Amino acid sequence: MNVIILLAITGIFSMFSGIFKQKMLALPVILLAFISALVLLSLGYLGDFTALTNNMVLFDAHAIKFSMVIVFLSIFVFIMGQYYYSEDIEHLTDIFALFVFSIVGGILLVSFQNLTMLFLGTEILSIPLYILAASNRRSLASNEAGLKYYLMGSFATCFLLLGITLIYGAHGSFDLDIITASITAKGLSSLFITGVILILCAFIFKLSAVPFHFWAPDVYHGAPTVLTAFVSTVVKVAVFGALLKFMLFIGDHQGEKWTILFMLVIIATMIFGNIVSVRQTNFKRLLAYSGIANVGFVLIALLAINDLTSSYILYNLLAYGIASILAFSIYATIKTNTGIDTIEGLAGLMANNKLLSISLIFAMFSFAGIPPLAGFFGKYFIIVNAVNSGYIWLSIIAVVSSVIAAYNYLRVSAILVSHNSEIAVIPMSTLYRIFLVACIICIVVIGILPDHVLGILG
Amino acid sequence: MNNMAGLQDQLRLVPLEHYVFLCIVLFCIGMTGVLLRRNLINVFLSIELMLNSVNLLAVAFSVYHNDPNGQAFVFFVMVVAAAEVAVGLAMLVMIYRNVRTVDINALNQLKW
Amino acid sequence: MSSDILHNLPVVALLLPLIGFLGYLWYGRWLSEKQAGTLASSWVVVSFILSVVLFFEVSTTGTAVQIHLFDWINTGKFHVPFALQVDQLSVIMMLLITGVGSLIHIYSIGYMHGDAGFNRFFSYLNLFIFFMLVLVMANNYVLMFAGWEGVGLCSYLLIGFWYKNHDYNTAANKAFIMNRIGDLCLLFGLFMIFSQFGSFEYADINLQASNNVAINTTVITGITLLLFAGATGKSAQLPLYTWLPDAMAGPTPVSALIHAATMVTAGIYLIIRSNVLFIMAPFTNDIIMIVGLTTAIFAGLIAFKQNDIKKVLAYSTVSQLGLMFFALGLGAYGAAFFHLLTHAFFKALLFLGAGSVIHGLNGEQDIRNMGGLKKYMKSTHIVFLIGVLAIIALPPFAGFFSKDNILTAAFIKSPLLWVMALISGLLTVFYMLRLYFLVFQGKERMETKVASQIHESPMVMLLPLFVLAILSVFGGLMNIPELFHGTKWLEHFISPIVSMSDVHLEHSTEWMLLGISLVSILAVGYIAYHKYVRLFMIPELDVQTAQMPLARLLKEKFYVDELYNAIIVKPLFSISKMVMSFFEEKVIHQITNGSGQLTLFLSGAIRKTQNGFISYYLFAMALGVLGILTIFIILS
Amino acid sequence: MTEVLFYSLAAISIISSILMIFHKNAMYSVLYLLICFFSVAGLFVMLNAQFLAVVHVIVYAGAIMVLFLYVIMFLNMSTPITIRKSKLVMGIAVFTGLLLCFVLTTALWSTDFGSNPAIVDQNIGLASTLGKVLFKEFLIPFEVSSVLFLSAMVGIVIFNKKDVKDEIDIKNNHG
Amino acid sequence: MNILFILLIPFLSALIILLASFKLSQKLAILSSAASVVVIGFMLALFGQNTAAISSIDLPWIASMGVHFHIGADGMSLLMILICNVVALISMYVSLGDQIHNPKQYFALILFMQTFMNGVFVAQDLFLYYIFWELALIPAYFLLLIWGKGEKLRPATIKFFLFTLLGSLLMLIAIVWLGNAGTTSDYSLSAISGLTIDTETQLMIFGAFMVAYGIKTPIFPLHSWQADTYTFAPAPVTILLSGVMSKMALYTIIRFVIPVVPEAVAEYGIYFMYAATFGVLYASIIALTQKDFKRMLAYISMAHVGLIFAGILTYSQAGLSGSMVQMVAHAINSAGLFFIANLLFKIKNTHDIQAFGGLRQYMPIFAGLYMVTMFGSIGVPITNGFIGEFMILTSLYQYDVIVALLAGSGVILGAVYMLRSYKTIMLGPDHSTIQTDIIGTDKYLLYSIAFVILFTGIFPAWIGQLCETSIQNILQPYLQK
Repeated sequence: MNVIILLAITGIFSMFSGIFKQKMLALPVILLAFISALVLLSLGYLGDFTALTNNMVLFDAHAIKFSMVIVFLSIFVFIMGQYYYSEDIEHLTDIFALFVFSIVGGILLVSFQNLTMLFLGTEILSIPLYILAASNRRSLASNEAGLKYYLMGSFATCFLLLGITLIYGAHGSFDLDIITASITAKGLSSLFITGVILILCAFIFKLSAVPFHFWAPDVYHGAPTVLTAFVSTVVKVAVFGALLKFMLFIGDHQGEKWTILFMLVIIATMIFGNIVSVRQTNFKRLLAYSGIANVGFVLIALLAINDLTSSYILYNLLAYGIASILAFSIYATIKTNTGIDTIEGLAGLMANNKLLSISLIFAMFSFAGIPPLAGFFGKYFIIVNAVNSGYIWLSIIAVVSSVIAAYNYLRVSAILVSHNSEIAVIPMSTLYRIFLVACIICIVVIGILPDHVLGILG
Repeated sequence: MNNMAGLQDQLRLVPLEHYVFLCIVLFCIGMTGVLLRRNLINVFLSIELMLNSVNLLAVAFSVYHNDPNGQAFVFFVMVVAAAEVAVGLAMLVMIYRNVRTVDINALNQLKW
Repeated sequence: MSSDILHNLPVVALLLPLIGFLGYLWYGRWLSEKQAGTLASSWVVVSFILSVVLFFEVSTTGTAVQIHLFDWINTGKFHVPFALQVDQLSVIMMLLITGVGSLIHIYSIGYMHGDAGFNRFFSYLNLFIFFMLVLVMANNYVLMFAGWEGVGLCSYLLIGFWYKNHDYNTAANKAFIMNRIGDLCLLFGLFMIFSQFGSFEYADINLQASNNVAINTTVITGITLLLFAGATGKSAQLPLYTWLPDAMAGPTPVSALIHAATMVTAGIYLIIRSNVLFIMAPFTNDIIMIVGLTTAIFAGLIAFKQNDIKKVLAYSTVSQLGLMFFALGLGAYGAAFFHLLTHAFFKALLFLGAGSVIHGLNGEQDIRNMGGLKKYMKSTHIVFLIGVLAIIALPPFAGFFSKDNILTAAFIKSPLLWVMALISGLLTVFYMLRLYFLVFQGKERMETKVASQIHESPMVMLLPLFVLAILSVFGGLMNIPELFHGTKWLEHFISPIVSMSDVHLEHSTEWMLLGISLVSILAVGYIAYHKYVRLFMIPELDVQTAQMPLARLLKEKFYVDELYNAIIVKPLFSISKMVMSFFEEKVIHQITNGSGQLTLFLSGAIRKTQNGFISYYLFAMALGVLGILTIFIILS
Repeated sequence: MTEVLFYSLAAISIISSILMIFHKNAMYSVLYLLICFFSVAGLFVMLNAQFLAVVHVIVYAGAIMVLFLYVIMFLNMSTPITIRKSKLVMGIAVFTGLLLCFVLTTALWSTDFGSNPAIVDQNIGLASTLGKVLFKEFLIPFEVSSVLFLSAMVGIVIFNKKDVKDEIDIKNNHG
Repeated sequence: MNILFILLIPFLSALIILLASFKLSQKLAILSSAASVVVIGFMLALFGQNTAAISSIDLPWIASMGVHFHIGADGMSLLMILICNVVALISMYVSLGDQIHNPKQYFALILFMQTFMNGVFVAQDLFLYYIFWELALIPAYFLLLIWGKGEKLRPATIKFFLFTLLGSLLMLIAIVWLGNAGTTSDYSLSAISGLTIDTETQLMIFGAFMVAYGIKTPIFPLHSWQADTYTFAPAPVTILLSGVMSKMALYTIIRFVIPVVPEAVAEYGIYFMYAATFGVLYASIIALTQKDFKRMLAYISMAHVGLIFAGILTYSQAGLSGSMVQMVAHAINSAGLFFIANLLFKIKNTHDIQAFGGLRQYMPIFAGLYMVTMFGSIGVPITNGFIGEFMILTSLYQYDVIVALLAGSGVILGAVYMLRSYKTIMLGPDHSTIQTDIIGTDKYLLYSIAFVILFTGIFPAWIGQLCETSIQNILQPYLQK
């Protein structure tokens, strides 16, 4: 709880630092706040707010783990953002503030214990994102991204609300515990089921899984790259946290049909994401689609929920997150310096920009799931879970689709080293070099020591 | 005041289903509006209508459950609605500045 | 003689030629012709002497010498020793190989004089001797097969010795590949043997075969057929004989050594070696007999119309080998072996004589451009004549006895076969005399300028000729039948390996048969004499005969090569092209690349759904919700 | 009498909303929506949620609708703009709406909503009760929603605050 | 002597090379791979005296998954490692000859590849094995991409990678299943071979493995990546690919598949034997009319490994040890042949067979050594090609005659295409441009290859001895069942 307060205050501070022309302060303070939040979370100093919360939010282990990953990834995003936004941009601090608010929303989301908080958390998470997506005012792409995100987001919100209300109608409360109790008392009603379905639809939308994926590629493509990185990593963690919690909540009452729904969604998502990206020429869009595909992969973990599921999901999201933040930041660097945004344009990057290319190759191979990089284990644990739960065919489909995915990443890595053309040296600040190296180290270390990471996460 | 009470006593008779299905109808009308208008303003309006129907549903449920939480929830729905609308309209104005139209399909350069 | 020396002797005898070869690899480039020739020959001569010693050893003790060098393969039941075995059969083969071999080495010193690859030639010859010895000295089939393929390899090297000539290289390839076909059959024969007897060693197999009565005859038949098929490859029988005439591309000594005396007889050796199995397979014997006889007559007919002196000899070799197989088929192993030896003598003699002629005429090989050579090269003429008389089986030359043996065996089987065999013999008579007359008798047909340079070959070449001539004259003494109060020494000698046939004819019948055959031989001889000496008929002149279809057919060797080309070689390559262009490209690659293209296509199709219109997206979303709800209503 | 009241209000709301979504002039749509809201407020009253009804009228009719009107004026779209979809698309849209309506109805048809409660607590709709609830149970959401507003505000600022570049643009535009 | 050396030497030297100077890289590379050859030779010596001499390592890695970093070696592994390092050394020497850009990265990648392939041969834990298996692919991928030649290089490389990846991932599923089939998840070979699996599951697992290895080897229908890859790759890499990488698959069939799913192998192996041996015939027929020498060699290699593949599946003493012998032979022969292809390429700057002719005139040594290698590859007795082929064919014949016939067809056709190409390239009237024989490194390398070919042809028994116990252990469970 005090993490939320801390972060909220940090956001406000960042706004005021903008107002009082102290932009320099914003980022260090925010990073400091994040680190201290991490410390608080990891040490469990969360304060005792039970008197106030009356079971609105609950900071159990689940919430803490997800919050930790959220904050951890946010640190990377902010460092990347520092490099992405030039100092003199208007509203820099406001943008940072919005990011922070959105993170607050995320943490609320993963710690929700009451459908009201689910709703509010979703909104607090999303509304800043709508704004940030459109925050690049003069670029039509950004406007379009913002509009699409906003419209479809609020459209989805309507369904979410309807769902929540129906559940409320069924059991006369928003509190998960009470609802569970009354379910055991009264049993399931079609009101409840319909409500759950609508809420799941909203979740699927937020996760940009088929059939509610349409916004994702366009928004990812149009929005400022930092936001894209943020949406495809941090937000996903938050939403998965909430979804997992929700599934646990309805878990006892889920039968065949949930599984069938999820399987359909999973297969459709993986195949869509991977196949469509085969023809993709724009690098950023490619990453967007790969994000969609990865969501499909992670959803597999929800088919067989056990006490390890959350750590597997987190591991995958962490691995995927770092790799994709790395990839997005590299994309942004190349785009801002040379204006290249196509895959073919990357030809011959290796010639003069060794570090960039090597880190990109690491990211790509992590995506492609090449052992022993993080991405491999991210996929591996989920496959193990699925196979142990008897979803052999699903895992075979997953494997085949990930071969298709591998094609895309190999395409990129193959183009990097081609001799035909060259890209001039791209200037990079020391901070950024450190950032790249740090990302590579994370990818490798998380991969080589999966046990320790799981230990932290589970 | 007592006639008010009497009014209430009679009003109680309307069964809940009516409210539920009315809300569903309103919700669907709103959705239809979202689907069939290209004018951004109308789309916003339709979304407002959907939210409203949900509000009505929540209130109805809260009354029939004798539970104030539902009505409290409606407050938050309003809050969110207000915030969303504010953001949305601001975005609309900005976009209108750039493209001089409120057609939602005016912006479709991001595709495939 | 103490046994340890005895143990080393065969090894030394085996290794000497190999040392010669390796030595060449080492110092060959710095040796003069004389040194190289003498060295190479001396290796073989020495090992010949050792073989003689061994021969006496074996003949005195009468037991085979077994030497186990090391384990070649040894895993589980699969055990193949690298072991030598010198018994009566192999020791005589050794004598033949090293003896004739050394003669031909010496001869080659003169013949190859001045050739660019002189040293290389001798190294190959040495290597050949080595492998031939491995072939005959092996105590198990696998090692024998090693020698078997080794000699094939050497023949490949020697046929293609003048590697700048494309046709020669083609001939070499042809020889190797056709041998390989036979070898594959032989291999499968070995597999059958192994799965039947669980061993590759002659001793075990013979033991089991002779003891174990309950051996499935079909298996034995299969084994023997496969072995025989292998033999047809190596010994140039139908249908795999066509490489041998082409193999004449090699230098003449090679033809003499490999393609007349030794290598081509490996097939006969193989069958004699595994006679225990063959005796149990009557069906196979009939097959062998038929194939042998057919080959004998077939090749004889072809030889009728050949005008290349070496080709004629080559076909006569094929025909003689056919005769030997015929004998094998009859079960007259002794006779076959006997003919093998005598044939080695006189055929080597004939080839070397031909070589001397070619040498004298500076490489001329077409008999139509020869004639009347008897007054130019007297000694060559004499020895060649001896060879001819030997091969046409005129008493008392070597060929007479060996052929007589075979004919007798044939008559015992059935008179018809005797007649056929006799016919093939008469064919031999005709074409050999034709050859002889056209080359040595009559008047010269070569250009005067060539004629002016005709010279008798040097002594180093003539000496081996004389030796071989003597052998061809007296070689028959090895195995004189009772008819002439002889004791079939040879057959007795090898009787530990090959059981003697105890069937006999009355002497009167034998005399009668002899008479008939002699008379017919003389008659045919006279026809040839009349045709080529009295009338001076020269192949190029008798145009009208060349126009006769039969004659043409013979001249073109029954079009067998063309046939093989048409039904095997060409189809194979067109199939290969077809497989590559159709199956590999269109099917395999299409399936794999096709999956990729399919993905691309799908990608192109599906990404069209992402068409950028918000209203469309909203639609899609609403429909999604609708769909999911419907699914649930249907499910519940 | 109750039914009459209910059905009339329901009818008004439905009709007005239908008109709202079909009317080509945004201004009129706003006004129709306003009517719809009022009728919904009436329904609130019938449900004895007077306070909520009042808030509803104030917030929606008072604030949001005015905001809409303001924007419409600001972009002077009072004149009818004819950006409409093809008949086909409209047909599909309406069909989809009906379909969803049908599906939801069928989904909820089977449920029994139970008989109406014996006695309706008169007070739950009252400001006092709601106030208590809001500031006790719903304290955290209440506080947190401030963050929501904050970010919305920031967003509006980011979108529409004139900055240096705008000035330059304006200069360029005016010559 | 610890088996870990065999991984550490190349790996560390690769790192050193990356840091070292441009000049040193070549020397260092040669030095290190020579060192590893020496080390493995030493290990073999020790092993010969005392089979327990090679100590293994077993560290827990992913405890929650029961994955161990468990490496060890028996005779078979040592033999494979020997092949791997010798071939690596050869490919290093070959690379010395031609001018290579970015030698540092190049040699480092080759050393990494060597490391990981060694890892495959020593891994005793299925998961660890999988990691090495995948890792070995990465350096190959970049070596191909960066140093390969050919207009369709990039698609071919990606195809190669994806193809292999598909197989590996299917294999991964099987491995995961196996790893968790027991009560506790444990990937160690001993635990997995202890499992009792019902036949249907065995079939599925077997299928997954076979697809993976069929692609990697490759056998008949799964070979479409091979020809292009071998053709476009630089010669040293082709040597590694055909010499070692295909052996990785073959080795693991013996090491992992047969002990784990014996019934499936015994019951369904025949189908894959048909595929493999048909591949022998198929590849030989295609090789007959190949214009491009390197491509022809690729198909020849396919024919040979197909034979080995079938030999392994016979599941018999003779078949397995014959396959081991043949693996050694094929590694050396194909290395030699591709090296020869490289030398030829340096002469005329093309792989087109028709472009050559009459080289023998001025290059007798080259011609002679080429001939030895050629006869080795077509399996003439007393060359190394014969023994393995003979043993495999024998066991194939005892297993199934048709398979044996299909495989035997290679014996004839092999002679045909090899002799034809030799004739075209080496013999005939001389119209070669260069007048000097091969010299220096090339000559001695080719000499030593020829020597090895003849030596292992005459004294092959030690290979069988080396693997005997390992093979016994592998066959034991089946013989019991």
